[in-house]
Amino acid sequence: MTSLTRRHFLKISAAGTATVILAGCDTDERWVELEPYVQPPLEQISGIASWYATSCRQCPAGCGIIARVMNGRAVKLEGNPEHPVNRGRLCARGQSELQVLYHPDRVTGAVFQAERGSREYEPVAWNEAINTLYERLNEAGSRVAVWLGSSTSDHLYDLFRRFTEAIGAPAPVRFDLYSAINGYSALSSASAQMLGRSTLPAYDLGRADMVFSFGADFVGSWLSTTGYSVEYGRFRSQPNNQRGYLVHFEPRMSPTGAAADQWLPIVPGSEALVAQAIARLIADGDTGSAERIERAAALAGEINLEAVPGATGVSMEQLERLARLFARAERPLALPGSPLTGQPNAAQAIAAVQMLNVIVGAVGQPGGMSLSSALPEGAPAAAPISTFADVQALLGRINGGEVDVLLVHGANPAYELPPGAGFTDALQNVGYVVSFNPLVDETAVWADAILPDRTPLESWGYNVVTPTFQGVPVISSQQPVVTPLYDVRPTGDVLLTVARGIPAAASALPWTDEVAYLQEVVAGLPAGAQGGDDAAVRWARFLQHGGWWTDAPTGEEAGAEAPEAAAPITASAAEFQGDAGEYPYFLHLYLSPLLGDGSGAAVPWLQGTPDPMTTVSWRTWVEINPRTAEELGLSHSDVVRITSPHGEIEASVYVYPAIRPDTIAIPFGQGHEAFGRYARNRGANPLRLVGMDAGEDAASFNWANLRVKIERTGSEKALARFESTIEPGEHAHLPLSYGAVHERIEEVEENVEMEQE
Amino acid sequence: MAENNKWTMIVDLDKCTGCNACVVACHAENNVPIANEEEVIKGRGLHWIRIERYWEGEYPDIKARFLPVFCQQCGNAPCEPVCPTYASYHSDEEGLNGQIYARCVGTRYCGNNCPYKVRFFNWRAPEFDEPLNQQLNPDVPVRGAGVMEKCTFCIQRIQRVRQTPEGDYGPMTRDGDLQTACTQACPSDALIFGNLNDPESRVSRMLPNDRQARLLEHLGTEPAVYYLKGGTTNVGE
Amino acid sequence: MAQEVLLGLFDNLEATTAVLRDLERQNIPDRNIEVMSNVPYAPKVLGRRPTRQWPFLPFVLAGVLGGLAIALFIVVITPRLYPIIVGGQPLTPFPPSAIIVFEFVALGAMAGGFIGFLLQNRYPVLVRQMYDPRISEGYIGVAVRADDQAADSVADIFAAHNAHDVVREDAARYPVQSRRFLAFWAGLAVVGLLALLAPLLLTYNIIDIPWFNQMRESPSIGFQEGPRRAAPAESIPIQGPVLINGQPATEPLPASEESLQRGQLLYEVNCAICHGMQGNADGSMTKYFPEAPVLTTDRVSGMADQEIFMIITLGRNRMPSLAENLTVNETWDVVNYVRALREAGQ
Amino acid sequence: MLESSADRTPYWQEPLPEDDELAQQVAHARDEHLLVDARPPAETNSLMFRAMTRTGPLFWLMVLGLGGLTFALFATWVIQMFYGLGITGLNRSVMWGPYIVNLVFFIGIGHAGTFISAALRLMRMDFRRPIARLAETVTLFGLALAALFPLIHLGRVWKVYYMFPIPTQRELWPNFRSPLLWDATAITAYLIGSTLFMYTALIPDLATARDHLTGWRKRLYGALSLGFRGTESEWSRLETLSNILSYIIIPVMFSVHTIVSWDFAMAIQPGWHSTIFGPFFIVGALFSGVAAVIIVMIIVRKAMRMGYFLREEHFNAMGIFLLILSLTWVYFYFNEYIVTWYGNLPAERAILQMLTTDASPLFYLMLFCNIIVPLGTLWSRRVRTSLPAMLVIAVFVQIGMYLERVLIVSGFLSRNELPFNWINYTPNWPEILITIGTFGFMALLYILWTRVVPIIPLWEVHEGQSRQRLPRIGRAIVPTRTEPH
Repeated sequence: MTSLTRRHFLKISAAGTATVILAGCDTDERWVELEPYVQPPLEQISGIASWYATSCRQCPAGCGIIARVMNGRAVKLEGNPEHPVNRGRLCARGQSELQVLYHPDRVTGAVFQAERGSREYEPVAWNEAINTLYERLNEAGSRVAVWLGSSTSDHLYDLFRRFTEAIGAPAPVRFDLYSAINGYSALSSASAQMLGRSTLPAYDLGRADMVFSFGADFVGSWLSTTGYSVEYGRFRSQPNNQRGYLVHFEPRMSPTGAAADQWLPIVPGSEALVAQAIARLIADGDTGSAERIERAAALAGEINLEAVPGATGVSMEQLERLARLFARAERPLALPGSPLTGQPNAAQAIAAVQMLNVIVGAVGQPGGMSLSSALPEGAPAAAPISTFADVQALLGRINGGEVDVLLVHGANPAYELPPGAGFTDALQNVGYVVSFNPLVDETAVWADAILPDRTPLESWGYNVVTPTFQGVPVISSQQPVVTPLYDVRPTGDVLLTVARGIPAAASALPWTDEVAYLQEVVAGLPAGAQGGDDAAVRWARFLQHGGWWTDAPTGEEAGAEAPEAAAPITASAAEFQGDAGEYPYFLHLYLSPLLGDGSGAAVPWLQGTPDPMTTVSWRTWVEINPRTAEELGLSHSDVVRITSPHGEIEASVYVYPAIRPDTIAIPFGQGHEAFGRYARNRGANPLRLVGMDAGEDAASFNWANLRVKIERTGSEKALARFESTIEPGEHAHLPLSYGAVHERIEEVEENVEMEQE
Repeated sequence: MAENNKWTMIVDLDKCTGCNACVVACHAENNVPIANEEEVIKGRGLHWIRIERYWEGEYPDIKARFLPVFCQQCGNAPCEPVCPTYASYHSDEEGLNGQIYARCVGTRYCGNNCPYKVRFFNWRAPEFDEPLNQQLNPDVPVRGAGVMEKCTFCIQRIQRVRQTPEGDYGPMTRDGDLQTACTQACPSDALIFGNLNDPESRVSRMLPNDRQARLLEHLGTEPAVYYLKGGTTNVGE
Repeated sequence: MAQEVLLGLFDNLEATTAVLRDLERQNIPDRNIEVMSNVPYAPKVLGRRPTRQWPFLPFVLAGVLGGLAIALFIVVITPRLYPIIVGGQPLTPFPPSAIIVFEFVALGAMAGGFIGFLLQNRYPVLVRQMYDPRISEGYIGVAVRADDQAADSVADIFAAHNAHDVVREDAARYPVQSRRFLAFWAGLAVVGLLALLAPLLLTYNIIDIPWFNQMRESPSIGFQEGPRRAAPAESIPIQGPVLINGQPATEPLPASEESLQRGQLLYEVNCAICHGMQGNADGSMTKYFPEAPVLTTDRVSGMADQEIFMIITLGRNRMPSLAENLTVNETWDVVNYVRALREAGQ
Repeated sequence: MLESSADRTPYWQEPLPEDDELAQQVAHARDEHLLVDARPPAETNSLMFRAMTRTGPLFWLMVLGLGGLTFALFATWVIQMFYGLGITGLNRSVMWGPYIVNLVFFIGIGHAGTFISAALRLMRMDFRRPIARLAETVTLFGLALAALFPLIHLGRVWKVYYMFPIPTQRELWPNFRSPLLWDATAITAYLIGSTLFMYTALIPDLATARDHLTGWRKRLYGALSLGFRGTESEWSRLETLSNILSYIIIPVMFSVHTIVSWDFAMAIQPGWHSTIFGPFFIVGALFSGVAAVIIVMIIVRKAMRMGYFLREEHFNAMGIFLLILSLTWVYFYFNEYIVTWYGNLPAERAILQMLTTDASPLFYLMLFCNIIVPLGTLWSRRVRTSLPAMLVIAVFVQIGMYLERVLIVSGFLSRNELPFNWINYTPNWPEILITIGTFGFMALLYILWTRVVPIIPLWEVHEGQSRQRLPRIGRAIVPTRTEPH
């Protein structure tokens, strides 16, 4: 206590007053054991927080976060206000990265598993673990495969790529369910075809005034959710009291559908048809500028308009109205959502939607569509997401016995691949499987060794952001905000250590540790918004500001010279798997806005937070239209068996009024067999219904064109619904009238009609 | 900072996407425990801020309405006078409904009397599996079993700013410097927080607003939370 | 003259009234005669004058006033001891106060009446009384206190009216109930008061009973609790400069007017004691630390800001570290002020 | 000197008229009316004291069983304190459940006691004489057990002294603007008042017991009777005090249940916020209270062989009382219902809807118990004087009134202004155990009490008997009351 100076003491009491006031007057309520500090570490004063900028790794979007650190413990994450992606905001998943850090089931050191799948882990010293890995890699030569996730830090991808290159193995596969469902590779290859560069398209939503979203749940789970939600906020309050108009096409109402001014429940798989019909109608009509009509005429392929209403569920009047709205709007924008990318004709379907952007001249314009900004010379490139073809190739190598050592980081293929992939069986052909995941996930269960990486908040790294926003290229920096909780080694350091002993790799990976590598990368960056002349200052500012970006758009994205597209684009409705007679319902799968692809399921905050639309937490549910439920005699909590041509799952029914009667919807996220106490044995993984079929370009597997049947199992399992479970009946009332919104649609229609007259 | 603040929240329903970022931010900031599945099924879900989802209309002309509800910090709070131990009281200085956990004996009268149902009772002692407890915000006490709790407009942040000597951080009293956890997180900027007594603040500039409404205004509770109903689109003009 | 007490038991009312009439004729004072019965008989029925009673009114009134006092204390005084406005209500609103006043007044009146009853009857009776259990079987007892002579005639009267039984004893065996009952009630009141005060030992935490109070064992880790975790090595927080390899990450705070004012204040508190108010090393401690340098020299002005920052933060030679006393921004304020000292000196 | 033969004998030895027909009428009147059927006090006293001191194996078996229920009550409470209220079925909308229902219910049955005792006393209704103490006992234990429930209900009962106006180091007094503290004040006043009222009337009987019993009982009653001898001044003071207490305790009684109803009516919960709640609750309380007294009368008469004291005339009178209260209750309930229905406010509409859908079994059972059963049967004197029938009816009324409180407390709370938060409530085992345990505890206290205290006020019966005469009016013998003062 002697070390407490008066001043220090005053500070402590000042800081503590907030607590004291809340804790009230009862002395016995709160007492603390004071810990005297003779020499407090710099930046650590009791009661005063330190703030560290880093980047979020809960999804690949690369938002900037600021961690509030108290006495060396991270206690709160907030958005980085300077960061061009999330601009100070942070989604639920990002917030809960804290619980990843403090997860009670983390692997606290290197472990070996004598018998795969036994879940009996033997702690080993790191030296031994690294030595074993070294020996295995040394023996394997080029018979090595690396599997990374989309959220794996880009620097790790770079290091692994250098490593595989050096030893002559194929480049790492970077593939997980999140990137698969969001269609990263499909969208990237569409960009490559259309605009010449393989990267994610970027949409300037905030400045668009008429947005047609073809299943893009951009406020729920699409690409860069927080970034697009910020954009959505701007979209709703544009300068001069302008307010954008959003039309959402999706068989099941997602949060974006709920936010939309108009939600159109189209037949699953018919997004491309709708897009094409709109293009055709623009071409045939007389609304919009002459250029638009001209471009539409050039691009819109032949389509039998008569058949469209039947195939899509959108009436001809509605289609005509939509075409008018889109053609007439000043800055219209069309978004190709994730369901398009899970269809066999993904490339066509995406092209059909992007065609609308080309027609209205939105490419490269404010409020339009462009490519993610490329980084200038000298900067690292965004790590590419593998296509499903790459995955299949890797599976082929594994099954062919061509892989002796498999390294898995940030991905969970045992959970995230359709069962048809037979991943766990295939592992029998691999001599040595290493998982670097901090939690024991399904893949780690089948690993020989777990060399846990640090959790994101303890780690170094960077992330080249895609998609970008407003044309600003961004590299998010990642730095530890706390000292590691356990004796866990950064995978980058492990790799560098191992590589030092492997002759082929030693020269390719000369850095002493990953920080040295990162510093070198940062030193090579051109001047950004953060300034700083010498390397050390620039490095410091890179960390301090949360990354590197430019002040203004670089113009590196696809410019105004939009392709005067050559051939007309035609697309048809998606072919569905499963016979309509045997499997009467369409299956609509979607990423849970909270749990994502399942990587968020380990965390109680996300498990316990209600889903926005259903308010269900903690379990998987099956959304069924009330009419369908009535026909099938189903009600809330009835457990049903969903069977597709590829498999079956069981889950409880949620009677969901905003879904097509011929469609049922299931969220991804649950159904883990491992992954910590909060995720394990909870709900079902709808991936079991999905097969290994892939479309023409095999960018992703086909998950959005399934038919299923529903059977009642007879049992009941109540869902944890936060909403009232009481049927509101005829006396339901809204506590607040949303009058103004009611009038919106009519008003828009009136405006359009007036113009026509 | 002026005496007698009037902290106010504006919820722009036109922008709310129901994403729940505010909910998790609040859990993190205020040490709100997570109710497990059984508890939620029993109707004991616990979130200081919750997104109520209402359906309007029928398929296919159906609308989902999101309504973020949290303590409305009533000017005439029904919860206050019914508390026998002054655990819920009114702070004139900040214009807030205070809840002093240590005074609470758990009569739950305030919870009954709250028309917004934003008061939550700790049915059990909260559990944080170690080391999840290391995340807990030391500025906020963890409520024990038998105690009522509710949204405080992040009073700890207000207190911290008020009690920070100017020399340390500089006077952080400009509008926007002080944010509740939920407003800070809200990606679509649907939540706006500020001092209505500060004419320069964003909330003052946004109010009055022709879209404004207050929840259950007919009860005369004088809430400090203003909801902005949906806007109108003038595209195509 | 020895006093005697006689008790005659009669089985009917008529005999009793006759006895009473005869006793009256014998000039036995009314106050020396007591009639005991198992059911209430009004004095009129017995042909006697109503006994003088202490009236109940003063007791009830005292009870009312006592209750009122407690009620007013509760509704007027206690809210003002710790004034808290709730629900926009005044500190002493009328309707709730009326309820409390009513209840306490009613309670006071009832308690007052009951205490009046006890005191008037001089309960509890702590002395021997002339009584016979047969009275509660329906016999009417007439007890008379008289001297020897009168006692004989009383006995005769009893006999004349066919007393069922007569008990005659020396009055000394039946002392009059004096004020012993008051002592009893006073003692009881003291015990009661002590019992009421005993909880104060608990409410003032003089006796602290350990109770499973979950709020005390908070799972959170307070500002100064638990082992402090070191700051992550090499990471750079956003709120201030951190020394990496001896080099600050960012530039110091600009030497604004505000910064200099803060710096001056901090300097005078933390530095001037050795380095002097003007940086001339003439502070009051210089006799113990003669080596304290003058801060306006070229040597100091030639130092980088960062170096001064480091000296303040880490200490040098016999100068202690001030890391504990100054935050990062405050240190920069002092650095700015130290720079300004030289300019001021010139 | 007026000499009348009648006055030469004690009142219990009134000679029979010589006329046979009149003698028969007298015999008949004695059969019917307790107060003209005077017997020597020694005989009636020993009737009472024998019943008090007789404790057969059945009695001890009952004590054991009821003791088990009492143990369940307290054990559950301790478990609940330890694990928190989470073990109950309460939820975030229905924060008050059976504990508050029990509070209202037990306070409710505590109302008849004083009403019968005090109000009927002031109105000089003679049929109250043997019933008064039975009813007061119901009041006393009903209130005492009701006072237990705010404690059981508390989230942190170990901090209950925060609610008491005692100085603490917190330097904070409780908030008397809270209806809960009006409640506490009123219950305290009523409990103390009832205790004093009961004790006052008990003193002469304790003195009688002191005279007739031996051993520890003699010492106990000797101390408790404070030295009462039955002198005329003692009697007249007792009379005065009883009158004072009666006059004061009646408004206190009304205030208590009104304030209990205000716990609800002061809240802006839809369905609760009603001005009629005060009288509505009082009528409900009297209704269930009278039913409770009837149950107790029947059991005491049966178990303690009190047929001499508790006669058909008493059951008849209580039956009429119950009938009137049932009618009044119906009136109030309809009043409450139609105003809500006509008002048609969204939240209140939801409550009415709840009554006819989710809660319809309880709702219809309540209407059956509270309206159909009493109104359909009690108009008949044969039913009113039939003990089994009265027992069944009284039990039905109790069930009905309990359900009424269940619907008002946890039923109404399940609907509120924001439909997102409508949550139905189902009790879990702790509430059920505690409720059953409390009924057991009540019964235990009651049967032990009947063995300690003369449960029939002997002196009041004797007093009534000493003042009843059977004069002849025309050819009929008509019991008449004399009123000396």
